[in-house]
Amino acid sequence: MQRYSIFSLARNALTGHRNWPQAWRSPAPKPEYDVVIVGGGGHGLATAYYLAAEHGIANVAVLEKGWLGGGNTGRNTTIIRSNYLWDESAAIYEKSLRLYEGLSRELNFNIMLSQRGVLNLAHNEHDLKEMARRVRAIRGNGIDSEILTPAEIKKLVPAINVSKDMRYPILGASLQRRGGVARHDAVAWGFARGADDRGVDIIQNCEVTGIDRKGGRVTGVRTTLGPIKAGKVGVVVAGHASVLADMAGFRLPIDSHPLQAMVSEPIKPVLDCVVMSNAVHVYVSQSDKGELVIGAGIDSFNSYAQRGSWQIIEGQMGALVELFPVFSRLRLMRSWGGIVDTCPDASPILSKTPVEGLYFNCGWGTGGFKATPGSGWAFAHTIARDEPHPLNAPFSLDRFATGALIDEHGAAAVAH
Amino acid sequence: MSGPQYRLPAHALTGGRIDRDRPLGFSFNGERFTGYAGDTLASALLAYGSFPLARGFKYHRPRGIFGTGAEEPNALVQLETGGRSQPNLRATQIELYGGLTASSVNAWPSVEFDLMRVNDWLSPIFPSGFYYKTFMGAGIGAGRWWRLFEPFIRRAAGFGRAPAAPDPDRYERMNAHCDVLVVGGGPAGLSAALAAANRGSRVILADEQAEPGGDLLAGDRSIDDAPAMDWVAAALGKLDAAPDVTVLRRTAVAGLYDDNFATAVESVGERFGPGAPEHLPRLRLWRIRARRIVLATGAHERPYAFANNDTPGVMLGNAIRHYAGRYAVAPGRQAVLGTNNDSAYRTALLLAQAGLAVTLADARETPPAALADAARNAGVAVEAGCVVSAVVGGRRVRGAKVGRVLPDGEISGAPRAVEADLVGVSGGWNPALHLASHRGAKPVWNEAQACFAPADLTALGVGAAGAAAGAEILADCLEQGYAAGRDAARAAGRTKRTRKPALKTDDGAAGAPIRPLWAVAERRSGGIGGKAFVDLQNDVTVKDVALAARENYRSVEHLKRYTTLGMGTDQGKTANVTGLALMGMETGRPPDAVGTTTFRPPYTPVPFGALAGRDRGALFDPVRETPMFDWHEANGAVFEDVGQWKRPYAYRRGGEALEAAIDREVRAVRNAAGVMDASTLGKIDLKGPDVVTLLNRVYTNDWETLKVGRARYGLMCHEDGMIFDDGVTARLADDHYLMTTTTGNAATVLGWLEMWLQTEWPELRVFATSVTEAYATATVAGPEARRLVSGLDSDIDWSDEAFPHMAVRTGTVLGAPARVFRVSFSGEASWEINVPAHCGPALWQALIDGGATPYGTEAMHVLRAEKGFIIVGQETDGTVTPHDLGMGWAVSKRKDFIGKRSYKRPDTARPDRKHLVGLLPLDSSTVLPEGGQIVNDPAQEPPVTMLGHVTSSYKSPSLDGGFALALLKNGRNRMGDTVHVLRLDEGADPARVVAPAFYDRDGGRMRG
Amino acid sequence: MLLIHCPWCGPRDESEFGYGGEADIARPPDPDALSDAEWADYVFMRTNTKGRFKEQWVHIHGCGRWFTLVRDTVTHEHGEAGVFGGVEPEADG
Amino acid sequence: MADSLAVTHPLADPLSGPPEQTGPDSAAVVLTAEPPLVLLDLRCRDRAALDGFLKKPLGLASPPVARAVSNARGVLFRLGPDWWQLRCRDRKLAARLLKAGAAGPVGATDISDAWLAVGVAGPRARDVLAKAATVDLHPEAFPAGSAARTLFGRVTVVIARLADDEPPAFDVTVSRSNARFLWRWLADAAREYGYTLKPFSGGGA
Repeated sequence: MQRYSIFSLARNALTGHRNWPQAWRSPAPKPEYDVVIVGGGGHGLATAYYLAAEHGIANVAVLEKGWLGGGNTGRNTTIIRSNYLWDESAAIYEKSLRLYEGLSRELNFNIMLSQRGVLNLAHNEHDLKEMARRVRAIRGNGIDSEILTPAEIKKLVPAINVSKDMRYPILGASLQRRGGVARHDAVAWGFARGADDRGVDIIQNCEVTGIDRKGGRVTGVRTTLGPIKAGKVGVVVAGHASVLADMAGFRLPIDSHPLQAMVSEPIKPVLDCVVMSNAVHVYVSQSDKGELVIGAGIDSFNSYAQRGSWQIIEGQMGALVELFPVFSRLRLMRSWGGIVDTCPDASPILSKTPVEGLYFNCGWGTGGFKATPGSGWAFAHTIARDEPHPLNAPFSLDRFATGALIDEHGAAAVAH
Repeated sequence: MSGPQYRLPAHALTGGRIDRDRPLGFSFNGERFTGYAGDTLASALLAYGSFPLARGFKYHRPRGIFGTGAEEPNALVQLETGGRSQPNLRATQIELYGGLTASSVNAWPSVEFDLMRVNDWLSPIFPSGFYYKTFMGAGIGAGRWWRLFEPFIRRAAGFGRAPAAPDPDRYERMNAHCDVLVVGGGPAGLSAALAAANRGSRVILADEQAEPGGDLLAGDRSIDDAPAMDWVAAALGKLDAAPDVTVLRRTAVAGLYDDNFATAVESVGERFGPGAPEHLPRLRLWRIRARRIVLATGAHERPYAFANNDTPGVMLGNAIRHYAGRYAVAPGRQAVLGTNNDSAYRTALLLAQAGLAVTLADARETPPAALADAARNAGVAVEAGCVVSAVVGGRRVRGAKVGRVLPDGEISGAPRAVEADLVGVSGGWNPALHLASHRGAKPVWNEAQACFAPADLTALGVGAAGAAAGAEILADCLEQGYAAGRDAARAAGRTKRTRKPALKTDDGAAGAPIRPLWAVAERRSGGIGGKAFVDLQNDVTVKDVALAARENYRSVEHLKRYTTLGMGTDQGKTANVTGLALMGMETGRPPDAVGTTTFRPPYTPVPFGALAGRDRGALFDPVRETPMFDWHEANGAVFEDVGQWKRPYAYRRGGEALEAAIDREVRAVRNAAGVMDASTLGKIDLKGPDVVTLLNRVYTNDWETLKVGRARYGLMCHEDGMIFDDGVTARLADDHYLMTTTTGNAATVLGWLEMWLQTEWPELRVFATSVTEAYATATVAGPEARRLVSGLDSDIDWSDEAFPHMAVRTGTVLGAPARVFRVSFSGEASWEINVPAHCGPALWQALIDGGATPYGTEAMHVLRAEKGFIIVGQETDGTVTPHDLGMGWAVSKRKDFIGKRSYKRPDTARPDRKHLVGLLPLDSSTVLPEGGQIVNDPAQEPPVTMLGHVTSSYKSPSLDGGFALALLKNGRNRMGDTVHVLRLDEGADPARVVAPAFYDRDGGRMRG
Repeated sequence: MLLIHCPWCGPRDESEFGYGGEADIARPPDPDALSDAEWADYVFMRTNTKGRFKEQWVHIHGCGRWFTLVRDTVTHEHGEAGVFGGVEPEADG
Repeated sequence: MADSLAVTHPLADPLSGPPEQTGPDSAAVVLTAEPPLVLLDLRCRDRAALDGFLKKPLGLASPPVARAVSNARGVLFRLGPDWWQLRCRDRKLAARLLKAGAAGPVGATDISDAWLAVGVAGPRARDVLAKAATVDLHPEAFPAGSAARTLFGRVTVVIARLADDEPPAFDVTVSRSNARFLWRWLADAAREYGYTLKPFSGGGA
């Protein structure tokens, strides 16, 4: 792998950048792999990377039905945080945040992590009580979190409206300073380049059409490029988890919904941290390119269409203009949709399955991007050892039968 | 700036749409200019010549006006100042008004001299995606360099600025329905609208320009031997007169959604600028539901790339035609036009007629004879087989190079220098597929026309006509438009038959096919110097596309994301197809094998304010007021938002502090009598013989034994066994019950009952009706309460014998029919008096006059916490069972109910789950923090073992000290233990675990 | 934004409706007889079909009735609505 | 339906808020706060039974869903297949029906004070309502006798067109707690055309 650096940029400038190597290969699939990862999004690529980097398992293929990073990885609002209520969630999201903090260096690929802070607004008495509980729990887990007054919020975010005359005035906020944003494509590309460099085959435009089993054990997958044998199969396909589970003969506690996101035209810096409001239903940050990146809740109905309904956009724009009256004349430039897989307890599934050698990583709902490295790291462990790491053991499928749910509805960015 | 020297004199074929009698003064970058009514800011500025009025996004090279409308990539400006300031508007879409003020964006200190131009000279080390390859901070400390560099990147990025003050303008939304929505008011769109209107359809025609006409606005076309704009005027006359036709001018359709829902933005007051009439909204967002849609959206011209093709003075060929024909502006004296198709010939003719020296380089070896002859006859120098290969100039065009182009796209030999101050380029036409793309239609590559054509969307009720469907001549546009309008009307059920008009057009002899051509610069090593841009707005060059290919970012989405091609505010209207084609050439694939670019809504950017509409400020969300709201407001109430309701939190008397008010209210209830407005509690009237069966299934406890005139408390759970609501239900008659719910869940619980009744238990004969708002509810509580209610004019016997705790009585109070519940959430003897809502204020006033102290929700919270009564959402959070709360007494063992089975699951059956307990701080002056985490060992370093949290905590005037409710792991088995509640920063407060009841544990007071 | 055909009110905007998810999930007659896994299957597990999907909607801001709809979760095209027992559409309704 | 307690109307004079007349044409939209209602909620699974229940006292038969019929005694709104609201002209009729509906196939509930009616009339009435209502109010789609329960922005209402007037007159039923919000909303939405406000000025139901 040719290392990236300011020096390599300068060196390549002398040859008009004609000698840069491929960031990753485009190999044809081999007939058999030790591990096949279904899904070439951030989580799948991270899984492959950590399988190779941490467990010495490099005979791995990542099968992607479209282009790598093209699902929710390339469609989300890039928010990273670990301010979760329950211990189990805090542990895995914090692991992920810590991996993010060293990821650019680890991957030799700048993922543009920007720890500019994530602010969660409180608009009523109930919000304030929830916030107090959450901040204290987060701090108990050794994760940074603090409570801000409206005056402190205004200082941090001068464009925000803290007037008491608002329909739902801002009464306070919690702040995780280590939270922030990263460049979503770069996370996928960085993991892809790192995995490829360690021998992983990334195979794009290869859709899995069946999961082969024999005697309760997985033996491989069928794909649009032909059958591929595998000792183990890890499925990380976000919105399509139920479809893959159906191929393997079981059901998941998951519904797929549209989640829309949008950006404004680029403008000069006006917002220096991530602002989220559950009560008035919107979240917003400003990208390095100058676009305001905006999202809110899911569409109510099940869908695999990667598009949602209009009233969702109107709703969140009303909320945004209410919070930031000076944004009223900025303009929506582009909106799009992804398919999110939601679990009843708003927590993910990172688990062994009823089929031996088959593992599922899904149910991240609206918040999977922030978990990308941690999820891949824990999933790689689960696949390599055939048993969950303590970090993801609580997120096993059997919790739905035992009742040990991890209800994070309050933590999902905006209610779902 | 030396006068509008490029404004053409009045002439039959130029300037048809400006009003020379109405000059308008305006300022740009502080300089004064004059244009005319009918101008855009762009045309008015171009009358002064092509000068730099913008800077490129990345390299900050000077940029001028490139197009005429939504496709414009360069000319972004900041319009006006203060609260009405608007960043990033395209000068080509701003209608000129008197006094307009605009300035350049993204240049410092000025657009004439921009320091960031240094990026252009440093560009060798800033190829596409350079930022992914550096600032990783290797060996220095993760991310440190990036943290240093990021603020610079951020400041350099972006175009204009957000206004510094709130937006003073108003925005409207309008819902509309029609049989046929026609998008685009060019010849095809007008023709379609006429056809549909003739059939009696309800039609909406939306056109984004100040006036419809589309390409005919250039003024050089004729229909039926008369100027084509006469036909346009006649068509509009008919449409405007038809009762069920709405012509929306200045209205850009922004997006198409499922079931033919379209959004469009109409500019209403905007075109008047800050002086717009006060009553007019600035913009109106149309939400249109159409049975059928006709896309007559036209096509966007695309350039081919050559060296320095971003120099001010390089423009789209057809844009030059429109500036001349519509606005009487030709920003040059010597024009060089490069083309690979027929359309540039009309531009050449018009410019020649306007007196410019014109060279037309047609890449085709054999241009169509009729067109070439006509051009030559008009004095145009036609150079066959030639292209514009470069421009020289820098800040404006000072010359062009024209060379012969070989079949493989390379330039043969040294190109010839041509004197020029205006360069037009036409590389072909891209049908405007954006709206079809919103519906998920994958475009189809048309090899013959070298463009993506729209997929067939007939099944979705969407048709395309005219240039949007690939039509190249006017006759086809009119024909296709008519057919599409007729078919749409028919499909919408309008069967009236009409006759198609026969129209004569000036299309002339057949032309010749396009010669596909994407880039002519830098295709061979040692070629012509200078950057050749594919995406002018995002500064993506031909070389950048090659680099993406080399690094294997080869799918269209990787190309876009890696290079940012097509990701700008123009969404790559002039760039995307060229980028795809170049990537195809790099990788040996046809353009559609690279992928088809997916256009996202909106078609053109939409201001947030227009999306928010009226949902802002006081009208952001409904404010629900109880009947007694006015009294509360007039008597010092501090309100809290509970859902959409405004509820009094406490009533401040005089200069009283909030805490003092709450304390006073609590004491009043404990020592005398208080009255609370409980009107917001959900009330559901249940009638029918099977109500008791329903109650047994939705509540955890038994309901068979409830007698008429009595009330009972119940808990409601989901199937997962977790509590989601609680309340008291009373039996008013044999088959008649009244259920109460929490304020926040009133609608949810009614919906829950209806869902089960309709979808699962249709055999149950129960009618459920919300009566929440039919009644005003005043809760009178305290030792003096009986004396107080007994003083009301009423036929109800208030004595304990006649009206015991948990009884319900109906009668009259002050002459009004009343339902009274003897229930207590405060722990005192308490009556909830319900009277018809309109009578609420009178009842309330009578109670106040009788001596009751009004108390708010916070005093109520303190009172109930002292009793250990829970609040759903505070003591519960969706993870709490009745057993967890120690309310196993309310869980029936004899019957099934929703959620019951879940209690047998291993985790739910654990004896050491979190239980509701009371906590008494060892130091009674301490009020434990709500949300405080409970630990055994306060000295443990994080992550600490957290055993639960404080759910409610108050200072009790009755107990004279702090007390709390908490959820504590294994709490019921830890009575008497000392635990510690962590403070926010450091330290912890010790507290003793006690039963969750602090006041009048045997309940004597509320029964008394 | 979907245009949903309520069996009683005709086509109305999606915003008037509440969504009830997958249809035909019958409550088990005797929950106590089920294993934990069987109970979890009823409470939590869903088919989440990609393609033609039978689902429940309620016209919450209209007639208040629940009904079923077969809708394609990829194209969002939807067909005939189905009604629950107890109340049937009238010929003139 | 109170007899002696003073009745309070949330849309009564003086109502703080929007001016009572404004805009280019103050007759373009006229908002009228109707007097308090006498209103019954009627539920029945069998339309024939409902017709039987109402025939004698009211003299009206049920219209189809989303339609209303009226006579001198009242207005019968059909909100759903099993759901009606009856606006009575006098209280005695309502009391009689309530008593009759205490048992049997028809469930009758007094919801008089839960709802208020606002008249929206004038040449631009349709436009003002279309700013929030997603139902098609064109005369062809919404002829006289139409009565749609629908979402108006964020508030559930019943929009009815009882007579075949042109310019049209619409009757909007809104829950009491939302009445002032709706009133202010409509006034604000009518600003661009001009409006006249007629708050309730006394007189009971």
